[in-house]
Amino acid sequence: MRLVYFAWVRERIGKAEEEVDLPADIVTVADLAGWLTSRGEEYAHAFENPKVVRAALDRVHAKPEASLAGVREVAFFPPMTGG
Amino acid sequence: MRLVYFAWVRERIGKAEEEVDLPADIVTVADLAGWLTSRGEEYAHAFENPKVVRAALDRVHAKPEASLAGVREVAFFPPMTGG
Amino acid sequence: MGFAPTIRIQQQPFDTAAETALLTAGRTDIGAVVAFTGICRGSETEGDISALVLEHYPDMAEEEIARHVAEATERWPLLGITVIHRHGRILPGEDIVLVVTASAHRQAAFAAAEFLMDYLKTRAPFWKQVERPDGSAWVEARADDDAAAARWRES
Amino acid sequence: MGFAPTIRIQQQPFDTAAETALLTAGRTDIGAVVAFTGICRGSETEGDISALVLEHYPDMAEEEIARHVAEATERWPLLGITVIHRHGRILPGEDIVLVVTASAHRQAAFAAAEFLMDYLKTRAPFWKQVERPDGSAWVEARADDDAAAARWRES
Repeated sequence: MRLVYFAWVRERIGKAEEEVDLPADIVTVADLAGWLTSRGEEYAHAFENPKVVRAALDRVHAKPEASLAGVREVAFFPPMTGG
Repeated sequence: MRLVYFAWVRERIGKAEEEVDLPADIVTVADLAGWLTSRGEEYAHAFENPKVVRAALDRVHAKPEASLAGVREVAFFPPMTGG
Repeated sequence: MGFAPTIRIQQQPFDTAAETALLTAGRTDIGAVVAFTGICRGSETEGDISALVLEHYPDMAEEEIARHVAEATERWPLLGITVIHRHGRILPGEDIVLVVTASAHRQAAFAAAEFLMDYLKTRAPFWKQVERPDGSAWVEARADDDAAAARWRES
Repeated sequence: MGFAPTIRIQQQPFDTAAETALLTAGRTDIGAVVAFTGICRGSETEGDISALVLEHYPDMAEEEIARHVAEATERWPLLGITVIHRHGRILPGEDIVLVVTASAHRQAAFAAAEFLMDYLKTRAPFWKQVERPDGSAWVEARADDDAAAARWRES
């Protein structure tokens, strides 16, 4: 699965994207965020307030409880500030 | 007092403006509209539905009960359709 | 208000882009500009339109627009306003009216532009006559325009 | 929808006048055009701004804007939409975003332009970093932008 990060989520993690193989028990967006948090302090820093980190599945906004089944690209990013 | 007319009020009355000397008992905009109505069928036609004819006193929108005291120019016209 | 609004009533066409550029040129305090252009359409539900002919009450039109521009600047933190209204004969596809509002944020710019348009429709002394292939007629005021103007009195 | 909307995400500046002209050229069914331009300001309450740097999620940005454009055309009787959003480094006084909506009547054009801006602010995957003389910081999302976007869900 491809993970992409933007804005301060990208800065804290220290990379813009990566490929990961997920354990079988990682089913939802929230599961994935929790699993990433356990991978190191840069991830823990990015997800220290998990409620503010947003996600998109294959380029569509998704909630924490959304299923990762069949998803190829997950994006994590802060609340958007465009316009 | 100067009277000015616009749009179909002007067309029905057949003139764009005129000077009039008002009887002393003509005190309000409604009085004036009623007095004009009595001056001929072109006026009666213009004011046949007095509620739809609007007025302005010295270039400020005015209600039927507004006083004519001190006013130099009274305008009568249909509901506005600018913009 | 801390700026001089532009209010013009004219027969000749106007240049929306040039008017908007004038409003923002050399400034870095403006974050949002809303430009509304009203255009003469070539047909309505009643049929084809050959032209619109706009009659107006010259002195009052300018004063009445100025009153509403002043009210808009009291209600919203605006940084610039331009209102241009044409009169005379206007062909389908030609511009009739321009309202440009500038502010630090978009909400004020949008609200002020809508407010000004609602008032131009119902309070500015202009009257449209529509020329059709089979004759001409005065445009009737629309009840929904009155309702649109009335909502600004409720808030 | 009966027209092809224009949606572009680009680094280079855009020309509001040319984009608006493209939307209306040769047409006589459009009676109202609303053009919203968002501009980089030179200062905020927090102090002076040297530049804004806009990061975005390229593929998603275009798709997400297209989804909201499609929703706007379902909600209002529109005759044209243009949305252009810049990314990269933008200096004070430069344009950031353009939304142009065209319709037969003004209410639809105003409502759709506001709807699209509210959604661009809160749902389009762009993130602003502000460069100040003393360093740079990510812009925080505004609660009133979320509230502005939420109101479209209530009606």
